This record gives sequence, C-alpha cells and structure tokens, in this order.
Amino acid sequence: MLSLHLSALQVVIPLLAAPLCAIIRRPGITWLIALAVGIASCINSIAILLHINRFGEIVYSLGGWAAPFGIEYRIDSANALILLIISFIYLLGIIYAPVSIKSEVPEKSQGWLYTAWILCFTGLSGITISGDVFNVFVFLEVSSLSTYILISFGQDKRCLSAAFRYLVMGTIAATFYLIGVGFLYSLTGTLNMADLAQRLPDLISQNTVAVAFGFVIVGLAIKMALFPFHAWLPNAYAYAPNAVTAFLAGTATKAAVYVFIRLIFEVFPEDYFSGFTSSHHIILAVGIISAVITSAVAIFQNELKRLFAWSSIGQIGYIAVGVGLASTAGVAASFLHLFNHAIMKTAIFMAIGGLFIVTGSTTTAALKNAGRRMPWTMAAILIGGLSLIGVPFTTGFISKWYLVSASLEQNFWWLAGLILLGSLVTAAYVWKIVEIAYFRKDPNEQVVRQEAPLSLLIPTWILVVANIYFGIDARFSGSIATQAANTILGISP
Amino acid sequence: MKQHLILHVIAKIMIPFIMVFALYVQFHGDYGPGGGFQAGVIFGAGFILYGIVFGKEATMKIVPPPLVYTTAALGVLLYTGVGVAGMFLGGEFLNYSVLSADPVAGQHLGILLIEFGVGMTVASVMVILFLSFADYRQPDSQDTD
Amino acid sequence: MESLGIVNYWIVIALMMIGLYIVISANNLIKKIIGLNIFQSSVFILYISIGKVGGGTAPILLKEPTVYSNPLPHVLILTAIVVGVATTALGLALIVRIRSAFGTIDDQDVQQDIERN
Amino acid sequence: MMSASTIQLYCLVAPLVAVVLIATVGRVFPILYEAINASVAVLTFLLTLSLYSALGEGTIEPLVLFEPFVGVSIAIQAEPLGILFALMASFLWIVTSIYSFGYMRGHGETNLARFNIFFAIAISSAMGIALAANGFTLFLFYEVLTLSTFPLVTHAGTDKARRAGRVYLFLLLGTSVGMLLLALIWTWILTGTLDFRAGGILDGDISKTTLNILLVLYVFGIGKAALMPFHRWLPTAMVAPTPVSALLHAVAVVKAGVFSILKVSIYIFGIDLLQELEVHRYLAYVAAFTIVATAIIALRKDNLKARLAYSTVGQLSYIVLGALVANAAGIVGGGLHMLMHGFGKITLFFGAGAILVAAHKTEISQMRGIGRSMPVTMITFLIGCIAIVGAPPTGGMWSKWNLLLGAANTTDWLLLAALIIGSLLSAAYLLPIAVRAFYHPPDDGNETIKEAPVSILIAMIISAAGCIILFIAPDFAFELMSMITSSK
Amino acid sequence: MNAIELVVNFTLLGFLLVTALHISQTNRLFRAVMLFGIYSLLTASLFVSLDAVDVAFTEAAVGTCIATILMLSALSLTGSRKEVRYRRKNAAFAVCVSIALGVALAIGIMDMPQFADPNAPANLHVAPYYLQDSYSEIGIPNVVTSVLASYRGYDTLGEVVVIFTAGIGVIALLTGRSSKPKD
Repeated sequence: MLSLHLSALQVVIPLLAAPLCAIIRRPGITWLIALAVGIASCINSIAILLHINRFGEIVYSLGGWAAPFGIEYRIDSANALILLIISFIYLLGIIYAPVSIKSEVPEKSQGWLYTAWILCFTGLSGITISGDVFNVFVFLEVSSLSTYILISFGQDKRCLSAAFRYLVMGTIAATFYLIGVGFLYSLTGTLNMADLAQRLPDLISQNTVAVAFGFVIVGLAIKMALFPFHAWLPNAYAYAPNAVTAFLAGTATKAAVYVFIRLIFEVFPEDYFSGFTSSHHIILAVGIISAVITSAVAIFQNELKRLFAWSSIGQIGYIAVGVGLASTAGVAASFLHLFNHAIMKTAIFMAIGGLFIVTGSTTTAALKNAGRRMPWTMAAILIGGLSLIGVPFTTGFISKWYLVSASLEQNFWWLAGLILLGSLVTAAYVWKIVEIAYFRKDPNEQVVRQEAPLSLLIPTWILVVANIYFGIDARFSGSIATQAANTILGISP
Repeated sequence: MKQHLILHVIAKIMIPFIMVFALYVQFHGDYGPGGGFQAGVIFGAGFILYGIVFGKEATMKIVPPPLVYTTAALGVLLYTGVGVAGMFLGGEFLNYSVLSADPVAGQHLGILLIEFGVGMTVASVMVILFLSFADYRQPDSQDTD
Repeated sequence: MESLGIVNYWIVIALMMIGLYIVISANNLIKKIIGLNIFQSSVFILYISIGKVGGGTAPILLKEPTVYSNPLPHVLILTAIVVGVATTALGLALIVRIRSAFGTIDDQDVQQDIERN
Repeated sequence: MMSASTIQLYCLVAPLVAVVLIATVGRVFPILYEAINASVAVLTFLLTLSLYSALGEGTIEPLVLFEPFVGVSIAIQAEPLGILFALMASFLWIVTSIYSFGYMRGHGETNLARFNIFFAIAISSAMGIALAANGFTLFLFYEVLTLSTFPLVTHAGTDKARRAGRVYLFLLLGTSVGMLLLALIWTWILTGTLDFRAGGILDGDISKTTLNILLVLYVFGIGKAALMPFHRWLPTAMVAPTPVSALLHAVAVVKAGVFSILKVSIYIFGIDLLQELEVHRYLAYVAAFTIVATAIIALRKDNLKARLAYSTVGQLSYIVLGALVANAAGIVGGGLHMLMHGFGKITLFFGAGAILVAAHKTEISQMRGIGRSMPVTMITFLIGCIAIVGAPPTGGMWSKWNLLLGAANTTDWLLLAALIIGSLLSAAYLLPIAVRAFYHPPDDGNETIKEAPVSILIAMIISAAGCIILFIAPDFAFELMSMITSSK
Repeated sequence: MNAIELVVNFTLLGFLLVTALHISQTNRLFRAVMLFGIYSLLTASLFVSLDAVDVAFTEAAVGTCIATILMLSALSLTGSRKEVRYRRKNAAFAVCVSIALGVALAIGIMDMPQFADPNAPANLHVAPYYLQDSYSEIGIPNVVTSVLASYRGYDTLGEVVVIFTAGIGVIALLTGRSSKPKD
C-alpha cells in the first residue's frame, strides 16, 4: 500500500511540513521539522530507487486520472538518481544549517528561512518526478521563488540585487519555457511527456516544433546557468547565506539539467536533438567553451564563494558536453557528473561556511594559514578542489574518465584534449587557494588552532568521505548513471 | 485618509458587499466563472480597501498578522490534507472520488474543500502582501502615509 | 479569414517583443517588473488564443449541445497568472529592500554602488 | 606463510604505517621520525625481497583492491621489472632515511613531521607504481606521487620554492592529465582493457596512425621521465632539501617516470609492435638529443645541484632510449640503468647535501680542495661519478654496455653516437668536480671545514658500496630483466 | 467567429499594442504603472472575447487590482511616485534580443494551426474528453473548475504553494527587518 505512494510522498511530506513551519515560526522547531522532512525524504528516495530496481518504472496518476487527462509522476532510474542527490544534499544542508544560519540571519527570520528552504526542496522534488511539462513549470516556479527568498536572506546587501537579477532572469527563463510548452501544446494537444513523445515524431518537420524546442532549451539553459546564460549565478551564490549556497550548489541547477536531458532525449523524437536539428553540436561547443572559459574566470576571483560559483558554471559546461555527445556514454557521464559535482561542490561550500564562522570572511585572504589553523575545514576544501581538477581517488576523476572515454568513443580526441585542458585551468584556481592556505608562511605569526564547529564539520566530512569513496568505488554511481542514460535514450538494460 | 468622511461611509457600505460577492464567487465557481482563487483575491481586496481607507493599524486589529500567516498556511494544509485523505482512503494523492461512497459526490466534496483552501490561502496572502508593504518604512523616509 | 486567422498571433509576438524589450532596456527596477508582466501576459494571450474555437462559447456546460472553447489553456493560464503575480509581489518586495539598502532603484546606480565596494 | 599475493599489498601498506606512526608516536617523540621511517623502510625492503624470491617459484597472482567501474580495476601484480624497481626504491629509502636524519637536523630544517609523512606517502605511491597490474592503477599512483612530493618540493616555503612547486605541478599534472590520461582512456576504448600483459595489449588491427599518436602521447605524457621539452620541472625542483632531491632524482619520481615508459613499451605496446611504428625512431632521436643537450647544459652549470639535475635529465633519456630502440638488449639496458643510475645519482646528491651541511657550499667553483677535509664524502662522490659515466668498477658499466648494444642493433649510428658522446660529456662534467676537490689547493677558509655528520657518511658509504657491489654481482638484475625479454 | 467578435478582438489587440508601446516609451513611472493597470484590464476584456471568462476574471482581479496596488505601494515606498527620471540602458542590445525573439516566434507561428480552428490538434486530443466526460465524472458544469480542481488539481496545488511562497517571501523581506523606529 505504502509502496504505491512512494512517489507522491516525496512531494507530500515537505508540502505538509512547509505550512506547519509557517504556523509555528519558531526557529528551533521549524529546523526540527525541516530535519524530519530531510530524513523522511532520504529514506523515501532510497525506497524509490530500490523499488525501481526491483519492479521498474513507477507511474503514479495524481487524483486517479489517467495520463494525458490528469497529471502523472513517472519515475525511472534517471529521476530516482536526481531525487537521491537532492534529498541527501538537502538533509546534509539542514544538519549543517543551524550554527551557520545563526551567525548570518537574525533569529526572527530563521523560521521563514527554513520554511522557504522546505518549499525549495518541494519544488525541486516536484520538478524531478513530474511527467507533465506544464507541471514542471509550476514546480520550477515554486523552487525558483523560494530560491530568490533564500538568497535574499544573505548578510551583504548585495544579496538583494543578486536575488532581483536572478528573479528577472528566472522569470524570463520560465516564460520562455512556457512559450515552448505552448507551441508543443498547440501542435499536439497534450502536455504529458510520454504522450508528447508519441505524437511528436509525426510532426518532426514542422518549424513550430523546432521553435518550441529552441524556447524550451533556452529557458532551461538559463535555469541551469549554461553559458552564456550564466550571469545570474555568481552573485546569487556569492551573497546567499553560506548554508543556502551549499544547498543550492548541490541541487538547484541539477533539477533543471535533468529536465533538460529528459526533454531533449525522451520527449522530443529520437535523433531530433542530434540528427534532425544537429543542435547537439551547439550544446557541445557551448559546454566545452564554458568549461574552459569560466574556469579561467574563476582564477581571477578573490572571493571564495564567487570563485567556486564560477567553477560551478564550468562544471555545468562539462555536463553539457556529455549531453552534447548525445550518446549513452555521454549522457551517463553527465548523470555521473551531476552526482559527483553535487557531492564535491556542496562539501566545498560547507567548508567555506566553516571558514566564515571562524574568520568572519570568505575572501581568499581569510585562507591565510588556514592549513594549520583549521586543518579539517581546509582539508575539505582541498579534497573538493582536487576532485574538481579530477585527481585520482576522487569522484572528479571518475567523471573525467567517463567523459573523456565518451568523447573518445566518437573519436573526438580534440574534445578529450580540451576536457583535460579544462582540468588544468581548474588546477590553476584550486592551486591558488592551496598555496595561500598551506604555503604562505609568516614565521612571526602564532597560529592558534581554531576549527569550525563540529555541527558544520560532520556534514562536510560526510560528503568528503563520500567523495573519496565514490572516487575509489564508482560501481554504484557509475552503474546507476549508465542505467539512467540507458532509460532516457531508450535502450532497455 | 482618516479625515475623508465620504470614503469612510462608502467603504463601510461596500465592504460587506465585497465580502458577500467573494463568498458567492467562492461557492458558485462550480456553475459560473470564478472559484477559490478569484474569491480569495476579492476577499483580500475587501480588507485592502479597509486598510486603505481606515489605515493599517485598524486593519491589523481586525486581522492580526500572525493570524493571517496561520490562515495562509492552513489553506495549503487543507488542500494537501484533502489530497492525503484520498491516499488514506485507498486512492491516489488528490483523488477525491474516494472521499465519499459515490465518486461524483466525492469529487464535489473534494473540490469544495480544496477551493476553500485556495481561497483561504489566496485571501490571506493578499492581506499579507498589502500589510507588509503598508507596514514597511524606508530607513530614510519621513512621511507617515 | 485565412489571412486574418493568424493576426492574433502576430500581435501577440509584437507584445512579447515589447515586453522583453522593456525588461532588458529598463534601468528602473519597477519598470523591469512591468516589462516582465507585459511579457508574461502576452504569453497568456498566446495560450488563450490557442484554445479559442471559432463560434464557441465559454466552457461552462449548457443543456443544449454547443461548441465550447478549449478549457485546458484556461486552466493553465489561471495557474500561470497566479505564478506571475507571485513573482511580481516578490520582485516588488525586493525592490523596496533594494531601495533601503542602496538608496536607489536604478539598476546602473545599484551596480555602480556594488562595484565601488 | 603469507601468500605472495598478499605480500604485495603489505608492500604498499607498510609505508603508510610509517605515516600513522609519525603522526602519533612521532608527535610525542620527534626524535623518532627517521627511526620510524628507517625501520619501516627495512620492513618494506624485506617484503619486497620475499616477493623477489616468490617470483622464482612462478608468476605472482594479481590482487584486485577495488573495481571503480566495470572493466577497470585497481589491482597490483608484481612482475620482474616492478620488483627491480621496488627493490631499488625500498632499499634506497632505507639509505635516505639514515641520511636525512643527519641532513635535516644538521641543516636546521623545520616542519619535520610534514616532511617525513609526505616522504612515506611518496614511497608508498612509488611502490604502487612498481606493483601496478594495469595502466589505470599505474596512473592513480603516478598522480598521488606527484601530489605527495609537491609539499616536499615547496618545503622551504619561500617564494622561490613556491614558484618551483608551481612549475613542478603544472608540468607533471599537465602532461599526465593532458596526455597520459588521454592515452590511457584511448587505449581502454580501443582494447577494452588496461592490463599489463606480456607482448602488449595493443595489436596490429588498430590503425598505425592511431598507434603512433598513442605512443607520442605516452612518451611525452609521462612527464616524470623528463624528456625534452618537458624537463624544466626537474632543475627548478632543486630548491627542495637534499634528501628530497635524492628521492626525486634518484629513487621515486624520475624512476617512476622511466619505469612507466618501460612498462608501457613492454606491456602495452609490446616490443614487436613498437618496432613497426615509425614514430619510435623519431622519439628515440628526441631522447638522443636530450642526452647530448642536457650534457652540454650541465657542463655550463656552476651550481652543483643544478649540474646534477641536468645530468639526471640526460641519464633518464638513456633509459627512454633503451625502451624506444625496442629490442631485448635495449630493454635490459634500460632496466639496469634504472637501478645503476639510482645508486650512482643518490650518492652524488648525498655528496652535494653533505657539502652543503658541512661546508655550506653550493657552487662548484667554491669547492676547491675540500676533498682534503672531507675525504670520505669526496671519495664516495667520485665512485658515484664513475657509476654515472658507466665505467668499471661500478654497475653503471653493465647498463651502459647493454644500452650501447641495443642502439647498435638498430644500426642507427646517430643513436649510438649520441650515447657515446653523452657518456664522454658526463665524464667531462662530473670528474672535474672530484679532481678539483682533491688536487686543487683549498680556497681561503676551506681548511677549517669538517667532515659531514656520521649518519650522512654512513648513508653515502652504503650507496657507494652499492654501486660497486652491483658491478660484482649484477646477476639478480640480469636474471629479472631476462625474465621479461624471454617471456614476451 | 463572426464579424463582431473579430472586430472586438482586433480592437482590443490594437489597444493593447498601443498601451504596451506607450509603456515602453514613457518616462514617468506612475504613468507606466497606471497604463499597466489598463493593459491588464484590456487583456481581461480580450480573454472574455476569447471565451476565457475564468481567466478574464482572474486577470482583472489580479492584474488590475492586486498587481497595480502592489506597484503603487512600491512606487510610494521607493519614493519614485513623484520622481520621473528614468533612463534606458543598452537599448541596442534590447532591440536585438527582442527582434531575435520576434523572428523565432514568427517562424514558430508559421506552421501553427489557424487561429480559432476547431480542428486544431490542441482542440482535438485531450480537451474534448474534458468537455464530454467531466460532467458525468465530476458533476460540475464549469469545465474549467473541473479541470482546475480535479483533473489538474495537482497543478493548482502547486499554484497555491507558489502564492504561499510569495507570501512568505514578502513577510521575510519586509516584516521585522526594516529599521523602523517604534512609535
């Protein structure tokens, strides 16, 4: 009985919790509710994954109305993986939050912050499991609106203009997506993804389909901060509260990427993306250019959160490269990197939050002597950074391996070269940080050991350990990513 | 605007009608245009008119912000709760047919409840929006409008 | 009729263009929000136009057989309007706070203020 | 009795035990750092020896540690070449530990815990490279070695050290990630495996162009082999403390580089396939050019460590050349030279460090007559020089002889000439140092110089003795190398 | 569609175009906001002429009433009600983007089914089911309400959550944060 409702629970649980928080409003209790939501969602997402492995795809008709007439959830290994990522990052983010939030947000507002956080999680879950293109829009807006709110909780006044800019960009993105959906609807009369997938092949030669495709892609590209639509991201990440940045870095763009992949490969006819329109070349080019260029921009940043925000744009570029390869191996690499990047980036931003608690600053200058002053915090940043470069024994290496082998599979040796070149650019900014933290000594200075609080370190190190574990034994993450790619590209395992 | 007598009198006459109209829209949505959302907006507009004419302090006395926050949340809870009830009664989430022995009656009941939830949340949020904007003071502002 | 048939869409396109133009070119944040609203409402008109059936009436069932317009776009746009006003409210609240923090609601001035620090 | 298969794992883990001990016991008794390192080093050496004896009884079973993803595993398997490398690395680690006791304290270095910990990690990864059963594992440990030696290079923490660290990291990471990783994944795509197999895994079905490109990627991608133009990291890394230089330039890092090249040529390409690729000849010319060019540069360097560094670059190219001439003699010569040069060069670096500690001299021109006050140092130094030149009575003779044979077999006289000229030039830049130390009258102030600390002297005597013993008893090395050449 | 409907339709669209153009050109914010209110009202009227009465109702309530009031409050709170200065930036870029958008949309609508065509796919697939079966399944004459509340009730739930989120956002942004002196 319960297993039938697994998919619905993923949205229902936070949806019940959010208004409850708004009624209670006391920081401590709202945090507890948020934590309970996290635990329940994690268990639930694992259960969904197991259920799918055992019985295959979950289809759940909301309200009891069958698919094209009602809205349905449709969960296979691809969204199950994304759900898992989102739920775990959310849970760790919530565990991490109290101390970090206390230092940045006034007591009165904290209850609202947790409410918005739960709502954001609701939205992201809703996007991920939905099988209806319009429903995706609605939950996209739930997550976007709550993200704007979360960002505006930042300490620095610049968070306001960042949130506003994101709001404008995000609304344009959503409207573009809506235009695309409108065109699709006008041609097919349906909004259900599976139904669309059945009806679109007959219409493949119509310009309207191509334009709808373009609008949907551009809308989602803005949401996932794909170059050159990335302008909103650096400031949004830089000025949001640290705990929020950690959460957003691991989840916000991921759901959009997932919808992107789902739509272009599954909803649009087979070979529409790579064969008919050949737009995969564009995505490929955009991805690799952004991976290299934005990493280069990151070198010149002196504010850690902003630096790693630029790096996130670069990593989205790598994901886009995998998508642009339009092969099972490529999409598997994208999914794997989604998973791995969530682990490493969240850990980095969490550690930066720890740095902030100790030093009161997140500039690179604050890192001076950090290697000795707070070895655990700094080690987390270091390992995350090594993972971004793609050093062996970290998840980043596995991602690179998959991505490079996917591009070599199609004999794109130049692409493989560029991907690896990107790692070197990454190495430059990571090393800039490492040198400041470990190798800039001032012999006259007495360094007092002063570590970030345990409640920050524990979630951070859970992710660091996961990073190393999945860097050594990638069988789980690799196989589930491959399985996800297989389902999306329509190859039954 | 506290000194405008005409406004006071007319507002006092109009607001009850606005409220009644809101209720009409709320419950007549099944048969004509309208529904929870429109009713909520109109209901909220009634309070907003009150607020504009009689000032925000007076409005806050009638609808204290904490109460409005709670009703806004309760609306969402009601909606979700109806959905969950469907789950417990053996249907899917948001399946109203199982709420009653007769599916059509169940649908009726479900729609009535969720429309009420929508109306509650929307009306409350409209009041929240108005009060929040009205209550806000710029750090450098002098006027007490 | 044939040629007129698509004029609705042409005007919608023009409205969208104007809306997007205002969003990008406006320096004043409130004006940006107005632009966004125009952009969004023109998309609403697009949807409703898609659902229009010639000779139809509003989809409220009558006793006698009648041609009705398509109700689905109406439902979608109801939702979209609400989303739109939610965004507007949030955007305006942000603008009010930006005014408190920066003393201006002019985008360029805000950016200059940020760069100065 | 443990199975040989598990002993392999202990070889890798043993140095990590040292890390743990230093971090715990060592924190309380800092005096024990080197003692811990040395005793663990002895243990590692004994373990490696038992692997060597196990090899006599037949092939050692591979041990799979992890399987990161399907078809690619982290696995170790000792084979003759690896055991040769492991034996050398673990033995010289013992010697270096003894040496660094005297040096680091004599020279007043700080941060000894960090130094010794990363030293042990570096050895562990060198063992990992030595025992790697496939290209993937080799690459993993190769990168760990790069990263773990980085803090050693920048140990001084000065601007110069940081700059050197940056060059070091950029070149080594850049070549390995940009080319070696690319080549490995490419190989994996082509063949579906990365296992090191006798006779190679690549075969003639793959287009010659692809194979040529792959070979170039491998040879240049293994930046630790310091083939020109990717040799810059080695001289700049000279800012490191001398035990590190000894480790980098004699034992772990550079040998890991040439070892990888040997492994790739033997077990991924296979000598026969290598012969068929046109590009191996051009790469051999690059190596030959590197030999001559670095020798000429070394002649012009007055700084002792810089001269030794360029000498190292040249000698590494001997080994690369041995691999690239692609015949049995060349491979045997390459493998032997890895060993012989290891002993010779570590002696020379020990000497340079001893002079620094005892006499505070870094420039060759200042070293007139110091042989009189530091006789032991300079005699062992001389033996090291002879070993590098490749003259009897040192082991260097055997390796050079085989390399010459290998080059002669190709009937390419240019390569042969480069080898001979290189050796002559190395005599020209090394021997005068010793001659100057013994026969020139000492400069002012050089009379008061005392001999280096005892632990330094012991280390030097052991390594110099090693050079001579390898001349008398090189059989075990020949035996190991012949296992490879006969089994292909 | 009969002629009168067409006339009304195009007249309203024409007014909309004029209003939008005026908004884009005006330098007075107050005027822009008021024009926006008119724009919303015109949209609502257009919706009526397109048979979307529920949408029209909502647009009138939201666009003309709530959105305009909120904008006026914002004008007042930011002190820009009297101030008229308003400049444009990167207009050339804006024009380019708009034209790109226009071209893309124009290509898109070329192949679109004719306006008001009863046999357009949009009106053939899912919609007829709602019109035919909703009364027997749900028993409510207003099909929009049936679809809104039941068939696509989950969307509506999302919509309520969105408005709830906006409420929370405005509370968090504007309440208890301003440095308002207590009186």
